[in-house]
Amino acid sequence: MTPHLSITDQPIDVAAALAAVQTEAAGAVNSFIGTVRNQSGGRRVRRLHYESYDSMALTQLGHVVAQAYAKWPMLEKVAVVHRKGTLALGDVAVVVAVATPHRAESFAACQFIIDTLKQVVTIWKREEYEDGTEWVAAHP
Amino acid sequence: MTPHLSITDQPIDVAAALAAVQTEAAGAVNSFIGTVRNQSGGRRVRRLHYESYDSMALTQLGHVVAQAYAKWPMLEKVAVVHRKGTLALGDVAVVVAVATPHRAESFAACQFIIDTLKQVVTIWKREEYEDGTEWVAAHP
Amino acid sequence: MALKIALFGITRDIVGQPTLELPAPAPATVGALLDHLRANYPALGQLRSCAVAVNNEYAPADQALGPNDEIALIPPVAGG
Amino acid sequence: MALKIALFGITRDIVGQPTLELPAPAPATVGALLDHLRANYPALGQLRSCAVAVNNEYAPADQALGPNDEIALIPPVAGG
Repeated sequence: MTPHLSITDQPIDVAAALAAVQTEAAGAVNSFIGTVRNQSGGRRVRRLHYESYDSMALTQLGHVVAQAYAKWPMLEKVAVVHRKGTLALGDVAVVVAVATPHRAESFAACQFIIDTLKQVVTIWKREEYEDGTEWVAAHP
Repeated sequence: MTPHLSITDQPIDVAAALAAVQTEAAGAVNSFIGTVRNQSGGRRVRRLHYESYDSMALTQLGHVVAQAYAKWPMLEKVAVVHRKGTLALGDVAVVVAVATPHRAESFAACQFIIDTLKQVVTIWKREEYEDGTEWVAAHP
Repeated sequence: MALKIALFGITRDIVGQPTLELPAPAPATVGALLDHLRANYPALGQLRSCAVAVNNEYAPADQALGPNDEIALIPPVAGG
Repeated sequence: MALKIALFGITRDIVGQPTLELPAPAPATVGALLDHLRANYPALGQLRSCAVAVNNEYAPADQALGPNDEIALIPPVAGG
């Protein structure tokens, strides 16, 4: 099944991402929603900026989802939507949704996708605090 | 935080359950949605009937969520909504949503709640096939 | 001492009614109640499990039963 | 052979521009390119990691670079 993958500078429609994976063939839908927290490493966050190298991000996301289909052949449908640009506190930054016939695999596949996305997908996060900004994870 | 727990004979509003757990303090929301599959054990399912012993179901659900808060003290918010009555193929039967500051715990807590719910919450499922009905899991 | 027992799911189908009233002298414990019901409704013995709930909690076999308790038979649950 | 390198995130801040053009003779491999850039922009060496992507794929150090390749520096990603 063609996965629903996108990177957008518009607010993410979570309901649409969930609807994209629902099917009568799969009774289990697991989803992960990442939202902007008001703090990071003890510092108050004011807002976030995500930058994306879109073409590579979508290529790598495709690889991640292909790996998930290989690991969980029962996987029915996958949707991944990542936001870019400037986000306010509470805004949805990413949604991963997967549908499988049985529930344990829905959790495992969804967790694999978000964990691997964070390792390989070319999106960068700059946090803005009261007193400056920082590229997250850039330095050891 | 008071969890949002309910058993309803009306269609489940998934967006409302997700919104109930979102908070600027928790960046990770994991949700599990169980929907009605078109087959079960190789038999074609036409529809489902859920029966609930509501007062006990809510008592037991409260215990399950309390256990989750004890196991994951970082758990911010929880919502569980279970449908009862007659459901068509594709209808949402249950939604579990949890919010935590970090993502691994959101997966673990959500999975614990749905797994434990299925063991102790007093809801019964009768599947309707082309040629009869059966109470699910009643017999060995 | 009389008991009133709520029946759900397949136990209601087996007994053929949504509640069961046992006139005094009724079984005094959860275990005795289950023995009594299984003797009268052998199909209950074929279930994967059959628990007794007292006041919305799962009750152990030695728990005493009183006329004011809300008692229910709990066949295998299948929510989710 | 000239190369054009796209810069993202902190690498763009370090270099001070969104793309970098290296005139011929440019480094012939991914590893040589990284050595060249780290020598010219020492702050790149302080990053947790700095990969090179060629045509949207992570590229190993011995991969050859050509003028038609889409090349990018990839500092530590932080999506999600």
